[in-house]
Parts: sequence; structure tokens; C-alpha cells
Amino acid sequence: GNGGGSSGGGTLVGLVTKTDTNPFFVKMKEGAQQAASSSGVTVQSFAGKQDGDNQSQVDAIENLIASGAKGILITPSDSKAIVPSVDKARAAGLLVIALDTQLEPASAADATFATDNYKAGLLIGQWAKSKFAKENKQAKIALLDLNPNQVSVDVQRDQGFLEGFGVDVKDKNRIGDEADPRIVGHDVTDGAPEGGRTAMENLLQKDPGINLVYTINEPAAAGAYEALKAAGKEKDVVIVSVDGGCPGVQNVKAGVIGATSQQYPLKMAQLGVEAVAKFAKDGSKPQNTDTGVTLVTDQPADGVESKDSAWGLQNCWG
Amino acid sequence: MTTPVLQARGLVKRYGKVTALAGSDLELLPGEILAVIGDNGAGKSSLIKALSGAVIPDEGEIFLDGDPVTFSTPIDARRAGIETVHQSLAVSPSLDIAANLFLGRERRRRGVLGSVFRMLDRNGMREEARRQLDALGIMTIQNPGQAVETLSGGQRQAVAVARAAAFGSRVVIMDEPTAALGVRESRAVLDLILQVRDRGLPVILISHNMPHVFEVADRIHIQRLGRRKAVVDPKSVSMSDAVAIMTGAMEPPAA
Amino acid sequence: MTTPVLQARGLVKRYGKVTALAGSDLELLPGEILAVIGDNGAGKSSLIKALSGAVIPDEGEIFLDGDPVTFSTPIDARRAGIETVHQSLAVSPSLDIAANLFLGRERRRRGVLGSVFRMLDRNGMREEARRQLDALGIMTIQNPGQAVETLSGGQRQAVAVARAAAFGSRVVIMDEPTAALGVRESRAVLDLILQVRDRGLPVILISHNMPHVFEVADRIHIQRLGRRKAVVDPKSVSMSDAVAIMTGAMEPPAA
Amino acid sequence: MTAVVEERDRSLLTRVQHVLHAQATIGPAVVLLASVIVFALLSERFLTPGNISLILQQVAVVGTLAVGQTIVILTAGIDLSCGAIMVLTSIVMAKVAAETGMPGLPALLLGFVVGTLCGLLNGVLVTRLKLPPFIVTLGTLNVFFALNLWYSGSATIRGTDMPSLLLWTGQTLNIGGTRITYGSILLVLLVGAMAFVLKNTAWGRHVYSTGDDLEASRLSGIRTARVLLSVYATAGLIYAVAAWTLIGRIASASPQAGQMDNLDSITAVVIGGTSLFGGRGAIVGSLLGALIVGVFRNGLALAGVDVLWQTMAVGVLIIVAVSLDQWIRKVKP
Amino acid sequence: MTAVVEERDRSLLTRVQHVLHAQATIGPAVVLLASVIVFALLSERFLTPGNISLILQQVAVVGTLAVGQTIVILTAGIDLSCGAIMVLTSIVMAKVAAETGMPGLPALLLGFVVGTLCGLLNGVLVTRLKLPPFIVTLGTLNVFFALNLWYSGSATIRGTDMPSLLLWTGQTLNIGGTRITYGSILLVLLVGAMAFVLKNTAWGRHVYSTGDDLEASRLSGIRTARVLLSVYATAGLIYAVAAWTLIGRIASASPQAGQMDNLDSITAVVIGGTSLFGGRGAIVGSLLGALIVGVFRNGLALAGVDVLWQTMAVGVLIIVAVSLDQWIRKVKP
Ligand SMILES: Nc1ncnc2c1ncn2[C@@H]1O[C@H](COP(=O)(O)OP(=O)(O)OP(=O)(O)O)[C@@H](O)[C@H]1O
Ligand SMILES: Nc1ncnc2c1ncn2[C@@H]1O[C@H](COP(=O)(O)OP(=O)(O)OP(=O)(O)O)[C@@H](O)[C@H]1O
Ligand SMILES: [Mg+2]
Ligand SMILES: [Mg+2]
Repeated sequence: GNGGGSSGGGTLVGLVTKTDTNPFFVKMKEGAQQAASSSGVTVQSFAGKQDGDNQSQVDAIENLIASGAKGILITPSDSKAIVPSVDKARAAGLLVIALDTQLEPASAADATFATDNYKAGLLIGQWAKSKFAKENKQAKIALLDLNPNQVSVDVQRDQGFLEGFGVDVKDKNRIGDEADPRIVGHDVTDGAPEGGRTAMENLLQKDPGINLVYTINEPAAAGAYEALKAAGKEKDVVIVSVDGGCPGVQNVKAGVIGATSQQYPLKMAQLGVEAVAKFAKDGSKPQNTDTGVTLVTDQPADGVESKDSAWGLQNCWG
Repeated sequence: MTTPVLQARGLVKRYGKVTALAGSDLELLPGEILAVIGDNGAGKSSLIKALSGAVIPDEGEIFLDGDPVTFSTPIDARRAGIETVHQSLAVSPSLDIAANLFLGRERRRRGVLGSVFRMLDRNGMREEARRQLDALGIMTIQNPGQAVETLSGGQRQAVAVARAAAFGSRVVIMDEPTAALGVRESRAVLDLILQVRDRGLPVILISHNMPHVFEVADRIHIQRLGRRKAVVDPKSVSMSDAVAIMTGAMEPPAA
Repeated sequence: MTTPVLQARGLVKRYGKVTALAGSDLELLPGEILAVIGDNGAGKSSLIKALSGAVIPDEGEIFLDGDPVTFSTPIDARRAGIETVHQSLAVSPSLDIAANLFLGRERRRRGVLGSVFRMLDRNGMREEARRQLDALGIMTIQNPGQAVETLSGGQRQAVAVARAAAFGSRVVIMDEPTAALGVRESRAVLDLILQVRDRGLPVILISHNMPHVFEVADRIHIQRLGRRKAVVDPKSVSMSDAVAIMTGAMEPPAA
Repeated sequence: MTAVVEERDRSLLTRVQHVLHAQATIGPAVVLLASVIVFALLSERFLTPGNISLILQQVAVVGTLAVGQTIVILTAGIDLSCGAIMVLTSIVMAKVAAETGMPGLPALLLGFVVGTLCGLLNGVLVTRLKLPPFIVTLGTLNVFFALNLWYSGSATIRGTDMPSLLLWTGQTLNIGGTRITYGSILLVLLVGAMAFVLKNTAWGRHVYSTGDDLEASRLSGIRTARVLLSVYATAGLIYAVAAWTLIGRIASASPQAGQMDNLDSITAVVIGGTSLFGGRGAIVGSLLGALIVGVFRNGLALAGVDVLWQTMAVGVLIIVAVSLDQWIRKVKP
Repeated sequence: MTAVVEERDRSLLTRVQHVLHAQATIGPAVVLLASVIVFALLSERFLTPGNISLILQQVAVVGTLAVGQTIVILTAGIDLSCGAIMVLTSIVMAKVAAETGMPGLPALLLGFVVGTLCGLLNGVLVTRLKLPPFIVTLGTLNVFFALNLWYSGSATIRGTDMPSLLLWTGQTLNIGGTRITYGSILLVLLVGAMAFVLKNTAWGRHVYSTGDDLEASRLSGIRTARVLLSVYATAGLIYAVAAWTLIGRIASASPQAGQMDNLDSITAVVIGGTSLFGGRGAIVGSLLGALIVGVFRNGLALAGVDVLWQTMAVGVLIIVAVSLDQWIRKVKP
């Protein structure tokens, strides 16, 4: 072994995430680090500079191959465009596991440890549908997406939510082509609170009657809530989100978010690191694993399985 | 009457509220040195800028050998054989002296290197530059490969003057070419102006230096408040009278 | 012997391979006009830049009233009462004339507006600027609120000269102050220089214009190849001899 | 015939141009007015007091950054690190208060100090190493951003964990039925104060002069290095104020915020008519510039335009607004 | 005593400075060499032929963009839209081929035409509207990016759906046991050709002269508008070549790619010693600049340094490299 990175037990595991600012990926990194010390391997992490930064991920994979890594865990920024690089890594004898987001095709990775983002959207959509049906309210929906680029997570969560709510989404791979009159509009948030707030404000101006807000993640939801609060509408509007981070679940508990689909980045990363450690020892390859998604809400709805925020807080990731 | 080589009639140029040229005329006769004198701001530079295509006048006409012409860029004027030394010098500081001399009319190498690869004939241009500078007597410049930004103000002016003298084929215009020059360098420029005239080329010389003007000029154009106030003969008008006309203290003699 | 107001001994300034000053001396006596003449590139500007804190010499000493001083910024020299008109003019194009005159020594309003809110006394400065320009006889400048970038080269030079004349308290240095000026404006500057001297302030004047130099100078410092070649008395040396010494054609007379 | 009409048209245009030119920041003001009118016609919701207040809130952060960015650009500089400084200071303020229980005021002041120091670092690098500001801030952008991630551990700090002073900028004041946030008011005050200082103090003149011609200013006896240092440090302080406004706006401090704000603040400044070459421009223009972009985003969203075309519209807007401003300025005598 | 020693030290340093200054691009070359040595000491994997070839591949895209960026910066411009042009052209090449079955060569040429047209648009706006290039390309950046998203429908096009010519740049050539991609070779050829043109043709001189002093060049009889147009159009063409390299490198065409490449290419150019004020610099320097950043990222990764600190290191690197380069240039007579 040489250098600081590859000293721990000789087995190097690479973790390549989309960004290093989103807390979701930061937690993933922490999970990998924890698992590394218990499995006796070393983890080196890389990230793109922003959502969609495919080139940095390509560079990272190559550098990991050059560093003699045994395996790579990757959350692809562009799940199609990264495939050739993944092929190269596998050809060089590395184990490649897709975390959180599938590759296209999924078979390009040795295994996928992921949540079904579509399902995450579907759950909050179903929950909202059931809630609105029970209260016999007509929904007016605002969708706060990630960015104009239509990246896969963004599309899957958004379209999952709409299908769960019973909206005809037309092209399932496209945000915003729906014709349903209940939809007030889409806007983008960059997955951050400031963007969430601005987008919410603008959509509220467009139609003050909005009563259901889908958000790409919980930071965006927090921003949207501030906009609603400023407009005095926080009591009348239901926000749903995806992620299940601790601040997000606390917001569920506080009534800011109605329901969120919790995902498990720590678990994905831990399983991933362990799988690579095992592969390094005996060459066995792991199976695809759905690390699961759980609907977290304090207002359970009929026909949609969910856990409450107390459970959510025990299982949240940061 | 001989046709003027270069003639301007009723040139007007306004900059916002300032009128730099208020209907100015000019005539440059074949083979003469025409000095243009005037107070600061009288519109001398604006006048020759219009003649050299550097600005487009708002009104008025320009004639070359009697034919009306319009110069919309400095290149047009240059094509017509008019070379100008501007007051602001117009040199490229980071390029070397030779490159500046040949700027915009670079020479290419002979053969395929030049025609296909469009390679410059660096050495040829350097040697030619050396010759031009020597002719001007600019001894302090040692190396035509030196960047112009490393030259003193006077040295830069010498480069600009050398360029105009070398390439002018019909008219040479110099806007205060000796302003920053030393005594010896000024002498060299005046000699050069006379040489150019002797080559048959007419010269327009703008200068605030009356002894210089009276020494070389064949006729003196006096510019005042954006107009041609008078044209006088240096042999029949005294220096102080010319200055008096220029400053408005005296009316020009009836021509 | 009287102590020189400003004295330089053995100043050396190198720019890379170029030696602009090769051990230059200078003495400015109380109440005199000292002209500095020399070829282009002789190191005149470099010499006065060192005296005005604009460049820091590599070697050599500067004395003010006999005491050694070091100027590391132009402000140091200004504090010591030395005002300079640089060849490059050093004006701020986008600011107006009044602002340029008072640049770096703005006047504040009286009372709290000035002391607490640090408000400038715009009107006061404008009026004072008007007075200074009138004193110089720069008639073509109509409005001290005009931006300097809209002035002609000569008008700009007038602004820089007015500034130095107005604020110099010990020494006024002018590097080619009349280079771009018209006849009348040059006259005004020369008169101003004489006025400044009559106020008791010594002046260093760099100029290539020998008639001007011989008209106003009390002594002439001849700079050659980065060194002081001689100091001559304009009353006892002819113009052509001075030029001959300057260009190296003649040895200076034994002082 | 046509020629005559054209001539008359042109002179009318020229007259309009002259009238517009009478005031300095009239260019951006005209663009703002025109876009307000267009959007008001497109949607009746646009010109409601609530929506106006909203736009003010939405531009508060970028507008505040633009104030600092303007003084930097006036010195012929540029600050690519403004967003990174803002995020770093917001995290410092919030995290120190949330973790050590420091009260609001010292936490806020600490943030101001950090912002000023970051700006000062930029200034020192610009003046001592004599590097172009673009390069310095391109470098420190990365440094501040890394520090931010390291110090925050990429974790968001929730508003509920902070002292209320840090969130004050998000509170609203009722002015004649319209609710304005203190953050927006802070921005207006800041613009007013900076406009006063630039116009009426020696320091303001020296800022313009330094940007106009550095060497000439130095020779004129201006301590240009000191002016530059003070400009970058002041800009850093203003970014820290922007951090305060940001915390109030999102009721939390997020290490992800502000990454796009560098270019956004520069966009506001250039649309506002300040020259990237330094020495020319005004703070009020930058506020108008920020408002123009805010009005566009809000108005296009109200009109139901897809985000994709919003991106494109902002691109076109930049070019059109600056062209118009330059056309108006051309009258300059 | 100490004073004497100091004197001697200083003169040694000065002598080093003089030696370094003899060659124009020696500054970046020294930085590159130093970083290679340091990283080779830190990790024995660093100096293997495989890793060297890797770094070459990794800098191929940014390096190619930097060639176009350099000629723009030499004219005192800047191109913020280079990444957007590259992505747009890569999508056009790939999508046209994949969807209409157009063969590789015409698809590639179509991409080249699109890139050239995008560059030409920048050039037209810069020369006709007389807007600062920063503003023009800030605007067109948004426009091109929106067009890219619209045309691609945000969908990635797989390499398997493309003609092999588009992927050719990702193929490798075995040179003495080291496998070099054609993309890297293309970059080296491009750098050589452009360096030749800049140094040895009239056009090259006019590019330098225009960047040096636009008005002086115009008065000297250079058609500066035409020079600028040709520079922006050529840069657009070079970005299209970068698009080709990009497709080969990731074996697909992704509408998400290239968003950070604007600043990365500018970083390479400035580290390479080209002045942002125009008129001074060299293409080879930009290649070295791109390599320096590539070596740093790769070397730090091999040394196991966390991305966070890689970000910071790149920030510090920019400042240090440019300072060093300026120090070396100071000798200039
Ligand atoms: N580009 C410009 N913009 C605005 N005003 C200008 C411009 N160029 C010249 N002027 C104005 O036009 C008038 C005439 O200027 P011009 O330069 O032609 O004078 P000049 O006779 O050459 O003076 P000098 O002897 O000082 O060079 C001046 O008042 C000047 O301020
Ligand atoms: N900043 C500089 N960098 C490099 N060389 C310089 C610099 N300033 C002056 N020089 C060189 O130093 C020498 C002396 O220049 P200086 O400007 O002092 O001459 P001068 O006597 O004022 O000439 P002029 O009469 O033309 O103004 C010249 O050869 C010049 O090229
Ligand atoms: Mg003139
Ligand atoms: Mg001089």
C-alpha cells in the first residue's frame, strides 16, 4: 500500500456520488466510511460538481481504476452516459454497484442497491390521493422539480407522484407534458430551500388556490413551506416530499411536510462497501437489492402503508 | 487651376453636443506640404480623421484627384494611398517594431510556405524595418524585434512616422508627429517630411510648433472653431500674424 | 553655496536589460527654473519619476533641503510638497475636471455633513477649479463639470498642469507640459511656470522645445544616456551648443 | 417620400434617445418599466401589491450581493467568490449560534467579521500579488466553498435552532397593506447608503478613479492599494449581510445555497449599466438590474412559460437590456 | 553578515527568474514539472504509462475547449458559452445520426457547422452590438443551453446508436506500449496547428494586435470586426471538435455534460499564462494549464485526498500558478 488512501487493509473501494453538497450524498459517504472501518477496507470518495456532471464521474472511475480499487459504488449523474466507463471498470476486473439510481440498462452494473425513485413518488402520490379523497377536496397541484434538465431521479419522482395521484402523465419520461387541469404548474428549485421558496411563491401567484405541493426533496420542501407561511396558507396546503433525512422527518413531525418517502443512503452505502469487501475476499458478486422506501407520515391514509415520524426519526439518515 | 489631390468640402462632425467640425474645407495640392495649425480643440484631428477614414463625417464631401470618395474605414483610405500618423499613434504595444510597421500588410514567404501555409516572412520584414528606421535616424532603437511597449514615447512616435513614410503612395498625413520627439528626432522627422515631398507625395502636417511649420510648409491652413479660417503663405505672412489669425485676434488678409 | 531644495545623487533605475538611469545626479536650487533636456530615451522621465515617488530607484539618494528622504509612493512626494505633471498626464477620464483637480485631496463640507457624513464640497471645488482654469487662460474649457474623457489632448494637459500649479508647495515638476498644447495654450503654461517661480517655488521643466527652454530656464540640465552630462547657463550657451552637447556632438564646456 | 419619413423617424428616435440619456440609470429603468408593463398585460395577477412585494423578496439576496459586486466591478474587478462567501458566512453565523448557543447579535457580528475577512483575503491577493481579480476570485471561490462544506459537514441548520435575530430579515413589515420583509428593506437602505457614499465622499470618487485608470490614480496620489483593499473588504461585509438576508428568506442555513449567485449578481450589475471595465456605473442601476431579472422570472412563471424557455428568455434579456443601455448612452457628448 | 547572504540569495533567485524567463511558456511548464515530481513521490502509480495516458484522456475535452478559449481571450474577450456550445453540438451530431440514420461524416460536419454558427452568433453580437464579450456569452450561454435541452429532450444518446466515426476519438492507438486515444492526439495536433497559425500568419498577428489595442489596430488598417468574427467562429468550430472528443470519451452524448467546462477552460488558459486583458499569451501554455489541473486532480486522487480538499487545492493552485508565472514574467525588459 502507498499514500494515505489505500493503506487500510489493502482493499480500496471507490464511492462516486452526484455531488458533495446534497446531504443525501454526504450521508452516503459517511455510511460508506463507517462500513469501511468495520469491514477493514478503505473508501475513497469522489463527486461531480453539480447534478448532471457526468465528466467528473468518468474521471473518478478512471482514477479509481488507476488507483487499483477493487470496486466502485456509484450514483450515476447520467445513468446512460456513464455506462461505457462502467464497462471499462468491469473489464478491468472491478466490481461496480449502482447506488440509489439504476444504470440504463440496469445490467450494466454488477448489481444495483437502490431505492425505486418511481415508487418513492408513487407512495406520496397515493397518500395524497387518499387524503384528498377522504377530505373530499379538489386538488390543485404545484410541482417543484429539480432543474430544467429532466434528470432521471427528477423525472421518476415527479411522474411517480402524479401517477400515484391518478394523473395521466402521458410520456412517463417527461416532466410537464401533462394536460390535467388540476396541475397548476411546474417550477424548478435546484433541490435547495431558496429555489423551493421562489418557485412556490411564483406558482402561488399564478394560482393562490394551490393546496397540494410535490417537492423533489426536503430542502426544497422547507423553502416551499416558508413561502406558504409568508402567504398565510401553510395550514391549507399539503406538502409531500422524498428523502427521509432527519430534518425532513422532523418537518413531518412538525406538520410542515404531510408525508415523505424515506430512503436509506446509509444502508445503500454500507451494503455496497460490504459487498465489495466480500468480492475482494472470495470473488463472489452480490445480488440486486432494493434498499427500500418507506412512507413516513403522521396522518396515515387508507390503503397506503406508512410509518409514523417517531419511527422515521429512528431510521432517518442525517 | 490644378486639381487638388485631396479635397474636403463642408465637413461636419458632431460628438453629442460638441461640434468638432462645423463645415470645414481643405485642399491639398500635388506635391505640397500643407500645414494645419489651430488651437487645441479647433478640430484639426477630427478633420484628418475624416480624411483618413477613422471617423465618418456627419455631412460633407471628400474628393480624391477630383473624384468624390467615401471612406468608411481606415482601410479604404489606405487603399487609396493615404497613410496617416494619428495623434494617438495607433501602435500595438505587445507586438514588436517590425510587426507594427507591417501591421495589416504583412509580407508572406515565397513558395508553398507562403501561399499554402501563409507563413510570414519574418526576417524580410525585420530587415526592411531596420532600413526604414535607419533612414529616419532613430539611433536609440537598437532592435526591430523589440516590443513597442518597451519604447519611450518618442521612440514610439518614430515608429508610427516611419510606417506612414514607408507606405504612403498618394498622401501622407501626420498629426503632431514631433510632439513627443527630441530635438534631433524632430529634425529627422522634418527632413523625412521634406524627403517625402521630394518623392512627389503631398503631406498634411498638423503641428503646434510654429518654427517647424514655417520651416517646411508650402501653405498653411488655419483651423479655428471647427472651420477653415484662412489659408496663408508662410513666405508672405509672419509667424505672429498666423498665430493672431489662429487665435482670432486678427482677421485673415483678403486672399 | 545654497542648499539645493531637491537633490539627487547617483540614481540608478533598471528595467530588465534596459538601464534608464545610470547614476544620474540633479540639483534644484531655491526659486529657480531648471530645464531638463535630452534625447528621447535619455532617462528624463525616469529621473523625475524617481523624484516624485512614482518609481523607486534601484540605487542612489534623494535629498530635500539637504535631508535624505525616500519616497516609496507618489503620496510621500506630494506630502513633501512636490507636485508633478507626468508625461502620461495621470488623469481619470470618467471623472469631471473639478474632480480631477482635487483628486486625492478632496474638500469636505463644513459642519456635520462633512465631518460625520464626509460629504464632499462639490460646489466649492467646482468654483475653485473654475478659478484655476481661468488663471491658466484655458478658455476652450467651458464647464468644470465636464468629464475629462470628452476633452481634447491639449485640454487634458491643461487640466494636469493646472493641478500641479495649484497645489505645489515646495517643488513643481512638469514632464513635457506643452507637448500637446497649442501656441496660445503653451504661452499660458510658460507664463504659469514663470508665475510659479515668482511665487518662490522652484520648477523642474522637461521639454523638447528649445525656444521655450531658453526663454524660461535659469539653468539647463542636459541628460544623456541616463546620466547628467552637463548643467549649462542659457545666457552663456547657445541653443545649438546645448543641442550638440545633448546629442553627444560636443563635449560640455568645463564648468 | 420614404426617405423623408425615415429621416423624421430617426430624428424622433434620436430625440427619445436624448431624453432617456438625461438620467444616468434611465436605461435599466426603462427596461424595468417596459417589462412590468408587458407582464401586467399578460397576467392580471402580476401587478398586485402582493406580487410586487414578492419580487422584492425574491431579489433581496441577489440584489444585496449585487451591491458588493458593483463596487468591485467599479474598480475594474470582478468577484466570482461572492456566492461562496455568502454561504460560508451564513453557515458560520447559524452553526455557531446553533451549536454553542451564542446569542444572535455576536453570532451575526461574527458572520460579518468572517465575510469581511474573506473579502480582505481577495483584496490582499489582488493588491499584493497583483493578480487579476477574475483569477483571484476563481481561486478563492473554490477555497471558500471547500471551507463551507468542511465546516458545515454539508448539514443544513434549521431556523428553529437559531436565535430569532438571524431570522429577522425574513420577518415582514406591513406598509400600506403590502407586506415587505426586513431583508428587502435592508437592501433598499444599503443601496441608498452606498449610492450616497459613492457619490458624495472622497472614498467614492477614489473607487471610480481607481477603476478608471489605476496608474493615473496612483500617480495622482490616491492610495490605490488601500482603496482596493477597502472595496473588497466592504464587499465581503455586504455579502455577509446578504447571508443574513438569505437565512431569513429560507429560514435555515444551507451549505448548498448560493452556488449560482455569482453569475446572477454579475448579471444584475451589467444589466444595471455598470461597465465591466470599471469606473462607470451606479449602485441604483444594479438594484434595477436585479429587479429586471426578478420581474422576468416571476412574470414568465405567472404567464406559465416552461422553465426551459425562461432560461432562454433570461439569456436574451441580458443581451437586449445591455444593448439598449449602450444605445442610450451613446448620446454622451 | 546576514545582509550579504540575503543579497546573494536574492541574486540567485533573480538568476533563476532570468533563466526561466528566457522561454515564454516556461512558467506553466515549471509548475507542471514540479507537480509531476511531487505526485510521483507521493504515489508510485502516478508515473506509470497507463496513468499518464489517463491524464491525457482526462484533459482532452477541457484542453480542446481551452484552445478555442485562448484565441478568444487573446482578443481581450472571454467565452462563457463554450461548454454550452460543445454540448449542443455533441447532441446535434449524435441525435441526427441516431435518429435519421445519417452517416458519421455528414453528422460530424453538421456538428461542426452548428458549432461554427454558434460561435459566429457570439462574434456578431460582439462586433455589431459592441457589447463586452462577457455579457454576450453570459447571454448566449443560457440560450444555447436551453436549445440543447429542448432539442435533446434532455435524453442521453447512447454510443451504440451512433456511427462509429463519432466514437473514433475514444479509440486508442498504441504508441510504444502506451495507449493514447485519438481524442488526445487530436488535441495535440490542434494545439500545434493553432500555435503555428498564431505565430506565423498575418491572421495570428492580427488576433494579438486586436486584443492588444482594438482602436489602434483599426486605425492601423486591420479589419478588427472581421478578425473578431473569425476568432469567435473558429472558437465555435473548435468547441465542436471538443464535442467530438467528448462523445468519444463518454461513448455517448449527454445533454447534462459540460456545464462546468466554461470556468474549467478559462482556468486552464489563465494558468497557462495568457492575459485576460488580451494580446499576450500562447496556446501551448493553455495545454500546459489544462495538464496542470489534470495532474493535480489525478495526483490528489491517487494520493487518496478527499474531493473536498481537491477542490480547495485547485483553488490554491490557480492562485499560486498564476503568481509564479507573473513573477517569472517580471524580468521582461
Ligand atoms: N471621440 C470624441 N468624443 C467626444 N468629443 C470629441 C471626440 N473627439 C474630439 N472631440 C471634441 O471635438 C473637439 C475637437 O477635437 P480635436 O481632437 O479634433 O481637436 P484638435 O484640434 O485636434 O485639438 P488638439 O490640438 O488638442 O489635438 C474637441 O472639443 C474635443 O473635445
Ligand atoms: N516601464 C518601463 N519598462 C521598461 N522600460 C522602460 C520603462 N520606462 C522607461 N523605460 C526605458 O527607459 C529608457 C528611458 O526612458 P524615459 O521614459 O525615462 O526616457 P525620456 O528621456 O523621458 O524619453 P522621452 O523624451 O521620449 O519621454 C527608455 O529606453 C525606455 O524604453
Ligand atoms: Mg488633435
Ligand atoms: Mg519622457
